[in-house]
Amino acid sequence: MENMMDIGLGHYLSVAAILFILGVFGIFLNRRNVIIILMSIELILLAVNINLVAFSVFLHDLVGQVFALFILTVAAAEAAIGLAILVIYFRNRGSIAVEDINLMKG
Amino acid sequence: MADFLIAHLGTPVGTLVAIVLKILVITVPLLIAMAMMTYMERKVLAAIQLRQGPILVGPFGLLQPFADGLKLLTKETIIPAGANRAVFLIAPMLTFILALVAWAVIPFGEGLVLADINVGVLYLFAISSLGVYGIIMSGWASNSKYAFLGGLRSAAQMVSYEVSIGFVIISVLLCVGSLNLSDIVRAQSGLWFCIPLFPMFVVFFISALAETNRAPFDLPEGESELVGGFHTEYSAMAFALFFLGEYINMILMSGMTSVLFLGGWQPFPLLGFIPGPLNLIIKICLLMFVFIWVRGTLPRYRYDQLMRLGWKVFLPFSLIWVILTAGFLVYFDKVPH
Amino acid sequence: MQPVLTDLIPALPEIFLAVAAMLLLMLGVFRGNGGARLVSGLAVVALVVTGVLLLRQDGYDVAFSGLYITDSFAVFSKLLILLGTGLSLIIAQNFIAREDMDRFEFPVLMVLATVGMMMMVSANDLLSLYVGLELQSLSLYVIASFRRDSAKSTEAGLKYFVLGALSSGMLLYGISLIYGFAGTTNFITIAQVLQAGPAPLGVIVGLVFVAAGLAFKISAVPFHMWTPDVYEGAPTPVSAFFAVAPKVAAICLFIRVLEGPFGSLLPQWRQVIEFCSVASMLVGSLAAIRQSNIKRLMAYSSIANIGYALVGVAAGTADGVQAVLIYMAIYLVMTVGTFAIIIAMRQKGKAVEEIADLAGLSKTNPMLALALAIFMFSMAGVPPAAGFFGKLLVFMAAWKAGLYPLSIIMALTSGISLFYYLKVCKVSWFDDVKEPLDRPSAGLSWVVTATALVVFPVALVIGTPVLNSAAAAAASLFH
Amino acid sequence: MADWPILSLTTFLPSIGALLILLVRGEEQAVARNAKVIALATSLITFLVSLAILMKFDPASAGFQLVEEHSWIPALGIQYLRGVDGISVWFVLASTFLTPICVLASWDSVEKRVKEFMMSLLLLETMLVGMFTALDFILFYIFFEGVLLPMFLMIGVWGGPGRIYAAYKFFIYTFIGSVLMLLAIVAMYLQVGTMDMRVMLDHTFDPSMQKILWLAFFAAFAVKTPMWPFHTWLPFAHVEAPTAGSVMLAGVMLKMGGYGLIRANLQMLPIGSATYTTLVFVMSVVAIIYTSLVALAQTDMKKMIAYSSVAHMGYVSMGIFSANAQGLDGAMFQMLSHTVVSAALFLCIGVVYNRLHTREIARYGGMAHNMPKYAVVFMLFMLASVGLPGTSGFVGEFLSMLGAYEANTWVGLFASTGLVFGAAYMLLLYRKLFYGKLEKADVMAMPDLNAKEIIYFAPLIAVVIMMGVYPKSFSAVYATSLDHVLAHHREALAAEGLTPPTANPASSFIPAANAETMSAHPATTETPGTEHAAEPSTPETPAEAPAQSEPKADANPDAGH
Amino acid sequence: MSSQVMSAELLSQYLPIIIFLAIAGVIASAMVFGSMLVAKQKPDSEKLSAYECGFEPFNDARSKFDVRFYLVAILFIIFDLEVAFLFPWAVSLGRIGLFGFWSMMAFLGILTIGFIYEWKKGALDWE
Repeated sequence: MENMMDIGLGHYLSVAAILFILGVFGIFLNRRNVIIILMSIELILLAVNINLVAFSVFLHDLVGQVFALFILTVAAAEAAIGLAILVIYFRNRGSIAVEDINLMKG
Repeated sequence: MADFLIAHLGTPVGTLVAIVLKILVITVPLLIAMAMMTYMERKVLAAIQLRQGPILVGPFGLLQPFADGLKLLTKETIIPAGANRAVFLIAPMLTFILALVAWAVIPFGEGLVLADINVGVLYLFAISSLGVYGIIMSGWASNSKYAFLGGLRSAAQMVSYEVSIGFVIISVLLCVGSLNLSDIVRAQSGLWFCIPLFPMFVVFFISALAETNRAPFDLPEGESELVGGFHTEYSAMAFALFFLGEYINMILMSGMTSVLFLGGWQPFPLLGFIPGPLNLIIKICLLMFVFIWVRGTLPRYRYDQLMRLGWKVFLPFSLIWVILTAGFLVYFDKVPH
Repeated sequence: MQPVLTDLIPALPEIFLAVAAMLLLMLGVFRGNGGARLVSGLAVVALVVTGVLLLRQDGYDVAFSGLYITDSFAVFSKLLILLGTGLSLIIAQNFIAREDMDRFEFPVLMVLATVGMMMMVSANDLLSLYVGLELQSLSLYVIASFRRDSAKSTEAGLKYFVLGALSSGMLLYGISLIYGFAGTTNFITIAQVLQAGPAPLGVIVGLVFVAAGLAFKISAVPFHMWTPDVYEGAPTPVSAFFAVAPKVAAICLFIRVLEGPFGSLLPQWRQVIEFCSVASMLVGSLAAIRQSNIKRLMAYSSIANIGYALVGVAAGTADGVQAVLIYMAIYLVMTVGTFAIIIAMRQKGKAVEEIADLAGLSKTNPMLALALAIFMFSMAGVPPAAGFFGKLLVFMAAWKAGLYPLSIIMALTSGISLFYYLKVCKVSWFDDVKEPLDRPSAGLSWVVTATALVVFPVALVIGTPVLNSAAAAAASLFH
Repeated sequence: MADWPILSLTTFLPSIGALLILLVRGEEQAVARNAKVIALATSLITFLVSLAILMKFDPASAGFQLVEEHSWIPALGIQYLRGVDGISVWFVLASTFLTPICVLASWDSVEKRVKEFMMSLLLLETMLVGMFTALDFILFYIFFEGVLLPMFLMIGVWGGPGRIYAAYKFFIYTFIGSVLMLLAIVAMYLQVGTMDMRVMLDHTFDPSMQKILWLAFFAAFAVKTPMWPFHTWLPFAHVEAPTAGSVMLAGVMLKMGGYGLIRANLQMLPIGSATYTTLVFVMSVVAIIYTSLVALAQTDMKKMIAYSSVAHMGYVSMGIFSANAQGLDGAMFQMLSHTVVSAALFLCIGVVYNRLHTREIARYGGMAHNMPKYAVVFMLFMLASVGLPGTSGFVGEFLSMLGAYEANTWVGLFASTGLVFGAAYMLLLYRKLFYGKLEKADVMAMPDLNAKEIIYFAPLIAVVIMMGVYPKSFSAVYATSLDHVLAHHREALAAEGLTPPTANPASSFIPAANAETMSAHPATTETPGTEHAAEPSTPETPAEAPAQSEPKADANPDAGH
Repeated sequence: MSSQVMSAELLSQYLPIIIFLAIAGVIASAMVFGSMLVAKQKPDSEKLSAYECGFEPFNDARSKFDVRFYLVAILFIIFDLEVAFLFPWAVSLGRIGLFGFWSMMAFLGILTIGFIYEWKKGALDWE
């Protein structure tokens, strides 16, 4: 079990950074579906939460965890609103493919 | 075995083996209990309906569940052509696994708990929330309308009652001041919470019925509307896993009710001689009986009635109770530590 | 109980407004949709009362255990925000009644967004910053797609949501890094940490992320992509609202964050801001030239305007902040006025939004055309309209801070921007009438007249008191 | 009357008139008539008020007079600061003088949207007067830019077929130029700490900075003047503008450039001026020769006069940057003369344009036969424009060439060729219009000048002749101020170790008619050191001149000495 | 240093759960795949088609479904999160005192407003 103790702050930050980058790429490279974008956003927030909790433990400071809780809440509200917008969008356009979001250009 | 354990006491290997043993001690009886539960259900229902129930296989038909199990084991596992194979198979396994691992935090007696984590309630809450995934996944992966709609209904129902369960748990927590299940049990050494929090106890139990898709809330499986609900397309062991999971969940909910409201391993009044774990088991059995009793006597709810009950009755009611409880505790300065 | 209550007094205006929003929601929902007009009216009243409460505040105060701060800066920017929301609500009245948006949620959401904005500018902690920002953003996402049956509106909402959520994510990632490497989220403590020694790299990286996230909110280039689409797609009163209140709030937040806790990192963030500023000015000015939709034009114009405001931010001095505040105040007034005119653009009861539809406005409605000309010249920064003074102040602040290239680019791009502002004037004054616009409603005319008069000539008279209070506001950041 | 803010009154009276017109309601015909009447009344009253400025003005003083000073935006050092000196006072009068004439000239020719037209005209007057009397640099800038707005509308709404292109070009050229000026103003403000032009005039800016500032100011004023190669907006603007627009444009707005060149470039930035004198000379000479040749090739009357304006303004810029008494004097006089003459010429074109609605020279001919009065009037102004002695044009051109010759012989020589070209195209134009056979039926049908036209030509004729015959009546007003400018200029150059480009001995060439004018310039023939002997004459200002400006203006040279 | 101690403590507490998960997974897969091995597998197209009362399936099963499910999901997210806030509050009510109590009451009050709104808007009605 000793080898598991080696997991340090750096590892958490790396995981978070990778998740964050995955999320950002998911938003920009994804050509298929808006849902994937929403998931990418959640991924980004997840990365942030990992960061915050890791720092919180590292710093022995609760603020990070409180922050994470707030982010969770807001993320939920955001997801709810995002999905609602997606639903009305789908009703109007009959598609949620990313390349169909093109009514306005310029 | 014992020698081995003593020899390796304290070493990682010893700890590991000890844990595995403990897990088996929980799992095996649980599986047997589940089997007996199906037997008991058939017997009780039969009694309610003035029938005999299973009598042929084994003494009093006691081996009937095992026969059923064996039958399911040898059946062909059909995975529908349009289904998403991986998800289709993972869904029942998930349901089953979650139902099992929830037991890790249930205290059977003072110190008799596999993982005495300090956020036990949260753990239970989380695991039972995850249960929805199994149902959604099966409904979606089956690629069948009945399964799909059944899955959706089931999921919606479960999450609806999840909320009031949450509030009920909060009101218990207010009286305890800890998330540890053992602490919760200990806090009831004087008075079981089902007395001061009686309404919450009722709400919790009814929500537990809904949460486990049991009658009178067994809408997702309403044969007349949805054939078999989310597991319409399942067969053989995959089906059996759902079945297992569901019944273990029922036992779990009974266990939770016992721990939260009925004092867990705390002895019955005047019956102090019964050892701790047995107390819990008796309480669970009693609650299980009520589960079956309800099934045998109450008609099924309509879906809109079910939702209304969840959102418009239980939710505001439990919310107000949380506020009242907290207000009471704060006003009379009875908040734990 | 007593100390707790007094602790909340600095946040009284916000609390009042939040409670008012909830009461309005209840009022609306119990009266049904017929109450939309009433709720709107009461919302304006609530905004006014909040403004009065704000005016009673003075000095520096902290609430919620240091999460929340009130100072002259906050008061000034909040007054601007309230003004923006109030005016947007007034000009929205007629539109929502006619365009099937007559739902009481609209004013309530606007008020809620305003509460969020007020929280943003009063944030003294990354946590309250985030919560305020999200309260604002979430309301705005909904408002953007408020016309559920319009494909354009919902698409605008979707775009705004996706990019807004992304920006929140970036902001948060930056916040997490700052928290980790500075060890705190409180602005005052961060400032102390940063002054005590060299800034850790993590904080600087975090700051870049935070700046990028906020740049989305103010739609500075290169994070501006959503702006034209959202302005075009969203219902016009919503675009008007977007163009004023959230912009002011976001830029004030920008200032609060950069000049406050990260004031000592000025050399680091200045480059970022300078880049954004130059890019915004160029992109905004150049892209606006080829627009034919007036809402898109206004979107690019707002991007360019943000570029100008960022010049003042980049100065990193009290002068710069003062200039930005004044700039935003003027921007707010003239933008509301312009949008009021855009809302008034109706032909035979149908809303139109092409610049060409303004043809011959000076013949059919000379007053509207005159106001439009005033706004356009003001935006272009042609004296004696107020827009000139805003630009002048920013310009002087930048020049004083030694940002010569930036100021010269600013001067040149305002020259370029003249092309498209003149285009609007040209169409409304020189072209022949094709299809006359309908008569605007009384509320719209009132707002147009009032804002036009403020832009020119009232601003010339009341300039000094506003300037002084902006100076006090700016000074409170640099105590 | 004594303590009335007479400058503000002159400035804002037209605005009040414009507001009154705005309030006029009713039938379209009635509105148009009332608007015209109000405009005429307002502009006449304004002119009368502005005459009071001239009466109260003390030509013996070099400082700013009739100063009005009010706090405005103290945070930025911006004040409401107004005042006139000898250089600006004539331009104020030129504005107020031409406006009523424009109103009259537009009486019948403007048919659509008369109300708005009159408002624009009056606002234009406000801006012009405001600009010439502003002593605060921001105020100056505001009015300088503000001129664009009514002019933009006048060209764009009431102009000819190419009006939109013309309006755009006009606006954008001048705006971009003035933005650069704003840069310079801000830079200067940050040096000095106030926008007060009087303080800036006395402040010596760092030489290297001066060179940059000078270019910035020059960009603004060169566009406005306009100097070659920044003149390209002018022909379009003139051709497309309605008559009144052209009159104001040529008559007053071009002088904004000249005024600015004297005030900001020469007076505030002497080192910059000295550095770039050659540049200006080259540009001026090219303007004089090239635009004259271009004018020669024009078939459109207005375009021809427009190009001639560019050439004439070339003399002005050349004169200013000769930086000697003759040159500056000539430039001033040339500007005033051009104000009247070009305005009159555009009015003349307006007369026939109203009748025939074309400006093609070829469409006319032989008008001397059926329009004798018109032919006489036209000839007078044509000759003044050519620079015939005895008319206003002669004095200015001659003096400025003299100044240039003194500064640089070649420049003077080249510039004088412009006179020949100028005479050529103007006479050609006159011949084509008035001589030859009167054969075109529509031309034949044109009536001669009517009473209204005679009314507005009359004062112009009077002024042109007055200026030609008795130039001192005009130059006496600005002489002291110009002296002061020159003295300051030389002193600044001397301080930097530069010598003024003046070669000196030319004073003997001054014709008798101007000897008196020149005698008011003792500084020209003296060395920089002795100039200051003449300085103490300035403090003897009349009591009513505001005291606060005078000591400031003079304290510095004395201290420097 | 102490963070390592903490994580060791954490591990010892949660290790049984992880092992439990593994064992449960083994049991579950053993049952499914064991059955697949033991039982005779003879699939045919009739067996493999989705059940639709004996008819051929009409169209894709995963078609549109009632938006109310979605509404329920959103309501759940919101209330469940609120419960997430209540958990720590309930546990630490003794330490945060009156201020904590009233803060949560304010929070619940706001939530109630939202709840009433939903109720009145009919978001809670299934029919």
